[in-house]
Amino acid sequence: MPRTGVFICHCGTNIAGTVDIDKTVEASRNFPGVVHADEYRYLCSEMGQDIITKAIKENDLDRVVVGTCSPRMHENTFRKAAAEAGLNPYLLEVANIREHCSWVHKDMEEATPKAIALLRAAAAKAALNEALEAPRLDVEKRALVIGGGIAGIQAALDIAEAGYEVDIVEKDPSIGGRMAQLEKTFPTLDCSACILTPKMVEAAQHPNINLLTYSEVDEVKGFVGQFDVKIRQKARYVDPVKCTGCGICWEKCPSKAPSEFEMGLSKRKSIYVPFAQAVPMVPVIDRDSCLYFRKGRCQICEKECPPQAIDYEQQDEIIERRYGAIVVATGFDQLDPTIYGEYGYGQHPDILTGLEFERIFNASGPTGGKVVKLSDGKPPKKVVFIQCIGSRDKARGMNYCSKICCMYTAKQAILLKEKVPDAKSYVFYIDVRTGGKGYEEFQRRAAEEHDVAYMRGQVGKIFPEDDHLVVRGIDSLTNRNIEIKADMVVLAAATVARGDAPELGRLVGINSDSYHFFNEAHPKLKPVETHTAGIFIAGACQAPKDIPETVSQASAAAVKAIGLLSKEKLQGEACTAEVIQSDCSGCLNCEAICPYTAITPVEIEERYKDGVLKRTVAEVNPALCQGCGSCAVTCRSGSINLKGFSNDQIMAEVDAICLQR
Amino acid sequence: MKKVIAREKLPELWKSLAAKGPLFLPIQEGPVVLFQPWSEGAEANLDAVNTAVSAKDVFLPREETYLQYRCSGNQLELIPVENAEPVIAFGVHPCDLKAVEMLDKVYLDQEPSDELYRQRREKTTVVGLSCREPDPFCFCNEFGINPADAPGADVMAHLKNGLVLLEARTDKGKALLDQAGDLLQDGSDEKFEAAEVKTADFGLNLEGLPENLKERFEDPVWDELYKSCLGCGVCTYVCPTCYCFDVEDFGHEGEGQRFRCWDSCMYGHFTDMAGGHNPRAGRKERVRQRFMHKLQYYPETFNEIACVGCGRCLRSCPVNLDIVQAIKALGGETVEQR
Amino acid sequence: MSAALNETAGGWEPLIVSFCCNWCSYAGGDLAGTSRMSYPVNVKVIRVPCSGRMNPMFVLRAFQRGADGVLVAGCHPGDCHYTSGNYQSRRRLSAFKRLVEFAGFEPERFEVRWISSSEGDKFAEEMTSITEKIKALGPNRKMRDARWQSVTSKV
Amino acid sequence: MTTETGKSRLIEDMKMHSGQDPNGCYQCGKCSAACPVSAALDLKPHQVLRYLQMGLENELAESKTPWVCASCFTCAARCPRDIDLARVMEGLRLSILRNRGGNKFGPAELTPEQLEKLPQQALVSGFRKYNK
Amino acid sequence: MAERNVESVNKVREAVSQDLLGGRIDLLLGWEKGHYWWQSRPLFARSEADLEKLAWDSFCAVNLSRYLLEELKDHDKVGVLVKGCDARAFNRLLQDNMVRREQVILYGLPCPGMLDYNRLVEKAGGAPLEITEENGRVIIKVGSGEQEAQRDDLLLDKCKDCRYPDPAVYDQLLFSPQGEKEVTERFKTVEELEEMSAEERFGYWEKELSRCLRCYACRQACPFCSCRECFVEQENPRWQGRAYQPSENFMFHLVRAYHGTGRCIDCGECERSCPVDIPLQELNRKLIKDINELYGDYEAGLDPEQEPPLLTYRPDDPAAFSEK
Repeated sequence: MPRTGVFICHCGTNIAGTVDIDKTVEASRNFPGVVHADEYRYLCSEMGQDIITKAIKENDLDRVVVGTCSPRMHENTFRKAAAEAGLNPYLLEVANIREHCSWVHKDMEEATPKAIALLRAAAAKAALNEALEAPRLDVEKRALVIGGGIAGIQAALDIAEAGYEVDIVEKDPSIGGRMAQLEKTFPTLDCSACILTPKMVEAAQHPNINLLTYSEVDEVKGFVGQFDVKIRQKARYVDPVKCTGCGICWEKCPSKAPSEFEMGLSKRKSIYVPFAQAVPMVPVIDRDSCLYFRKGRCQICEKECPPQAIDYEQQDEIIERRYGAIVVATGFDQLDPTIYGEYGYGQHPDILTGLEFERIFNASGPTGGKVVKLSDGKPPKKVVFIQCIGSRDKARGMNYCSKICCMYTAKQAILLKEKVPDAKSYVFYIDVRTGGKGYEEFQRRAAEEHDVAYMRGQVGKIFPEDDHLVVRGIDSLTNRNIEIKADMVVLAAATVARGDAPELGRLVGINSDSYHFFNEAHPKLKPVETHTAGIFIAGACQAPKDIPETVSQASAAAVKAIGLLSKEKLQGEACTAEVIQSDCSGCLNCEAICPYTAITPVEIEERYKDGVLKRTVAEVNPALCQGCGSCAVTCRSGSINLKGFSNDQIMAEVDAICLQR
Repeated sequence: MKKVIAREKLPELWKSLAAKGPLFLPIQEGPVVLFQPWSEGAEANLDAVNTAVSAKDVFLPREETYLQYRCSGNQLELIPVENAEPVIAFGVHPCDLKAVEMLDKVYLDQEPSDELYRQRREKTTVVGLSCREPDPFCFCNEFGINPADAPGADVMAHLKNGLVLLEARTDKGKALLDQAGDLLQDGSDEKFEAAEVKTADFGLNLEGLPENLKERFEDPVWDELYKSCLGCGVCTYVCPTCYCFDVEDFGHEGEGQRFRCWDSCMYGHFTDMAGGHNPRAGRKERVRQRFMHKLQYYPETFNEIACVGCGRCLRSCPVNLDIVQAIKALGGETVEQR
Repeated sequence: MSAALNETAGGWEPLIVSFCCNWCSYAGGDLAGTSRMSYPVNVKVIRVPCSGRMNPMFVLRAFQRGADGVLVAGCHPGDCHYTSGNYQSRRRLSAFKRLVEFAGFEPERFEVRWISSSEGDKFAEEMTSITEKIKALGPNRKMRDARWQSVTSKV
Repeated sequence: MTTETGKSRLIEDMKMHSGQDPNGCYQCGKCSAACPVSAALDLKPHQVLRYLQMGLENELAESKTPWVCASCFTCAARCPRDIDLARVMEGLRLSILRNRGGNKFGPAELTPEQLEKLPQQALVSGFRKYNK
Repeated sequence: MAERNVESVNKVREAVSQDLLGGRIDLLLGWEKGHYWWQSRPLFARSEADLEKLAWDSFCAVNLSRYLLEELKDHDKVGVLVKGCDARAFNRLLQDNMVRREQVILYGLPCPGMLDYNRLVEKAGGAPLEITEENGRVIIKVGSGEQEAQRDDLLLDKCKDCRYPDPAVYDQLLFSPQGEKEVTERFKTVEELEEMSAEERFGYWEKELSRCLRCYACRQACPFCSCRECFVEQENPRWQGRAYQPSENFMFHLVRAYHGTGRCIDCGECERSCPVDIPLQELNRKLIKDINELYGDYEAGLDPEQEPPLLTYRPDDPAAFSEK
């Protein structure tokens, strides 16, 4: 039999005004196991807490029930008080007789029996409470950043500056990401490379940052504070230590392939760095196009390389490391607009996407920075921009707004006017969205000062005729059909999640929305956390966003990671699930429904007849378990139970609440 | 005393008898016939050869509260339970009644006897009912039981054409027939000649079987016999000679009751011990226990095999693992049959 | 026998047991209190971490022990503190609700609602509404174990 | 111009016939941009949807658009909001006819000869379509 | 019975004896005859002599897959004869990690449905002496002559609305498949019960469940009841009391059925095993019907790769309660 003490709070008149405290105390004395009952005006005050600690010591109490406000309010206060008296804090139960009783009922005759029922339930539960310990977990003082775009770079720099080691895993040969592909940034028209390159170099040179380019994450195991990650460093076929980045190899290389960095608008060599400011400035050999790998002869790069850094025998290398925190910053892709036949994308060289047009402006881009048509090399005089290609498209299951297109279209229209002064732009839009500092002003400048005609409407068909493209649209403000003979069409193709996002999400253990953008833990209050403790998200992998937002989110994620890494030990959840392995039949339904991958199969040995039988049962990792208890419900045999909210505790509460006295 | 009543008048008889206390009858309950208390509107079925569950429910109910308690402060109040009101069990076939005699040996003939059982047994008037046609599972002949007569009955009943013939054999029986009063007519002239009923011949030879089994606890036959057993409790619950029970409390802080209810040696928890040990942890041990109990332990104490050939386990076992199979496997089969 | 049906001197009053998830519905209940809303005293809340913790057996137990109605409340779909607990309970409890109705319970006896931590008003409304519906239905006798309220008065 | 706030019978009928909800439209105009007979329409398809949203049933009833529409389904194929405009137009036509009041023609107006010669199916669908 | 039967038994025997005697399997789970020709019991064959007893006829109702739970503890490789329902049971056990596929060889037996002795008696108006089957008809011989009946009218209840008579999984299919059957009455009783008022339904179940002996044959025969420790026997908490109270009857049967949500393969062994004929399958089928209606068609045991409906979800799932 437990020795339970019941303490009832008046909360001034908040409780005492509606609940008859004396009656409640008297009734509590008759609950099974109750050896002491008392009341006080403000139990949460220091005096009130003293009453509890004293009573625990004097009456040798091993369970405490407090009838007070909501446990969401003061459970911790009272648990601490109990702990002070040497009692395990989890042996205390709260009966919520304020928010759930005195404040919602007016009649003392009614509220008092209800308060007693709630207390009886709390006492019945407390009798079954067990002493619990929250696990204390080690923290590996190192962070992993997945993705080396501006979000990843920023997060890594912030974490590194706080004094922690960071590894950046980037799947491309260079860090830089999407931002490296941009010509200028809105609304200031800064040169993108000019502001990004110093950050890239800083990251590369930072003593706390370790760049793992041309690498991918293969496996993530473990949990907050102790993620065990396998990283595959793909073979570059170039020894990064010997390579000086002199460029002779890619100059001499005879074979070519479409450049990913240039969106396929131009070619690069088979041994290449993706762009001129690449970090690290170490080329990779693309096996698919390399003559040596395809046909077994050539080897020109090997012959020409002054420091003899070419190594055709190089193999993928698996790096296994432990990290305390992970920041996922894998960025976005651009929708391939060929799914819209009416826009003719892919069928004419002068129909481009926004990102492709971005490369046309760039001095190191496919046209050397000259804004010309890819079809005939002449500057375009009439350019039609079409918005919302694949965004806000319910019919194709992409309901969301890509957020950046309105602004970059305005930017591109301005840049166009600067490069081709006699050019005229037309923008077909549904709505212009310019939330952001200086954004509206910027867009208005485009419309008012740069000869950009904004047409509220959409385009129904584009087709080539003679040497131009006929664009048929509507202006819904005048309700006139519009036909424009354009030289070039730029499609603001939707910002979409990376194609491999679902796979990466599974690998890392975070979930996504229906568009495969990673989910934050709370849309308002936990914007960079995920549901998996210790894993944070930043940048466009979470949702479309522009550079300043991405950078702020990256810094926010970094701060969260730093906060985590700065802890000596982590306090885990005490109310975790627990498997009774002798009863567990090993069906592992619990594993299937656990949102935290906290349950894994484990093989145990059992005596059977004269020998030993091996069988599989479930095991809970208390460090990963967050205590939702869904496993305890999916387990038909009750072989997995939730500490603190166990089957017998809840049943005891039901029994007690239903007992009408 | 011999009486007679037309079958169509029986509902009136039931009504009259049930007025004084519970009247148990073979009652058609949906697709099955069960030995149950009669109530207005219930459909008695005297033609059923065997009820799905035996008549032992009357004497050893599946659930029986025998103690109640109430607590206040440090006081514990025990409240005795009056369980036995006069009961009539009407239509008990000879095999079932023979089985009750076997229960008597367990519960009454040993010291201390079982009070609850005694009370019920004494207050129960048994109306035996002769069998007319066996079903394929009946094999009571093997145990020397005459399906036409139940020697232990207070009243023996026979169905004959449209009549039920009733012969009181004990004082209790006479009292019962008296109780029915005018509903019954004199039957002194009726002839009670039940047809000879021949039950299934499975070719059993029970001679010396119990003695023979004494040394066969570790016999390899058990390694095979148990295999098909699913571990359910059908055989024990339909069996008229199984008599094990469990005790459980129901209650809360203030008050509660203690009751006993049927238990089955086929259940894994049957022999769970407080320390966690279970001497009959596997199905093999449990199957062996049941058959050894019927064929060796009971006979060793009471000089007869604890089976009456009612055939219920043959009919109800979902996988057809029954006592006849066990007897045969253990060598209780006539040689010619092999 | 009267005690067994929750009858008091003032006549029969239903007993409603409500299981609320800690993060949304229980907090919604707190908000109802903080906002001094009112709902019938018949409702008594048991706190569970998540609606995914709701074992249907708890519901049956409540009916056995004398509850006239049971209401499970959890976070709205998509808002689960544990990401998927309410998605899981939606399937489990939907199947279970249909099953208990099939067993002969009136649909109103067992309900599930999504109540967020900001919906104090909805909390109070739902609690009021289920109480009124159960009052209209009358006491629940189905599955009630008469032995619970008064074990010894049975004989 | 006034905005009708009450429920319009014509529009409710249209919704019933077409199963389409005009409120999903955000007026991007892609339907009108793609419509091959756009030039011949007094109300462009996106305007029709806007008028439906605004409840302007008289204007719709008088518009030529539903009758010029060729049901080519280009609008439906282009619509990013998954609204089947061709159905909307058909729904409008049906609703307008039925709301006009009076039967266009009935069996009594047909000669016995016509009744005999016309296929049964054509008669039934004709009555169904053109009768109130 | 006669030749066709002998022929098919021989075919089965031939197929399995190669594997058993050749050491490919250590044990064969099959059927042998019981005391009567219309009874069968499980056969645990390890030798040629054992195989002599092998039976495959219209009375092999017992689902053998469940025996794997025990037999795989003692044997490395076990062969099992599987009808449609037995194969689904196997998949069910596979999904619950109760068996390992590589430890079992399944001999598939497309199943024409098993016959019910009581129906034979009913149809023949007396104890049948033997039967002959021909083209979907059964000739029942009784003392007084012969009776002919449609085979479909003589099926066990559990076989009447069997949709998948062919094994969904096997290593070797011993006869040509029957094909998926169209069933129209599978949910008929469920629907009839749904039509009733709550009060009537409760009355129906109270009466039906009142017969329950708590023998747990339904559980023990069931391929989804594979727990080592059933909730019924647990002490902490005591979910299920032993008393024969209506409330305890409901507790057991509702929870038993609920535990089969999305897991019940509809083999009907529960109902067949029940000594007091409680219509247990209707509870199971109610859940099958609802799950299919709410969360899409799912037939447990057909495809072990398909996620059982209670182990997954979609964010836009419907609910059986108001989600406002």
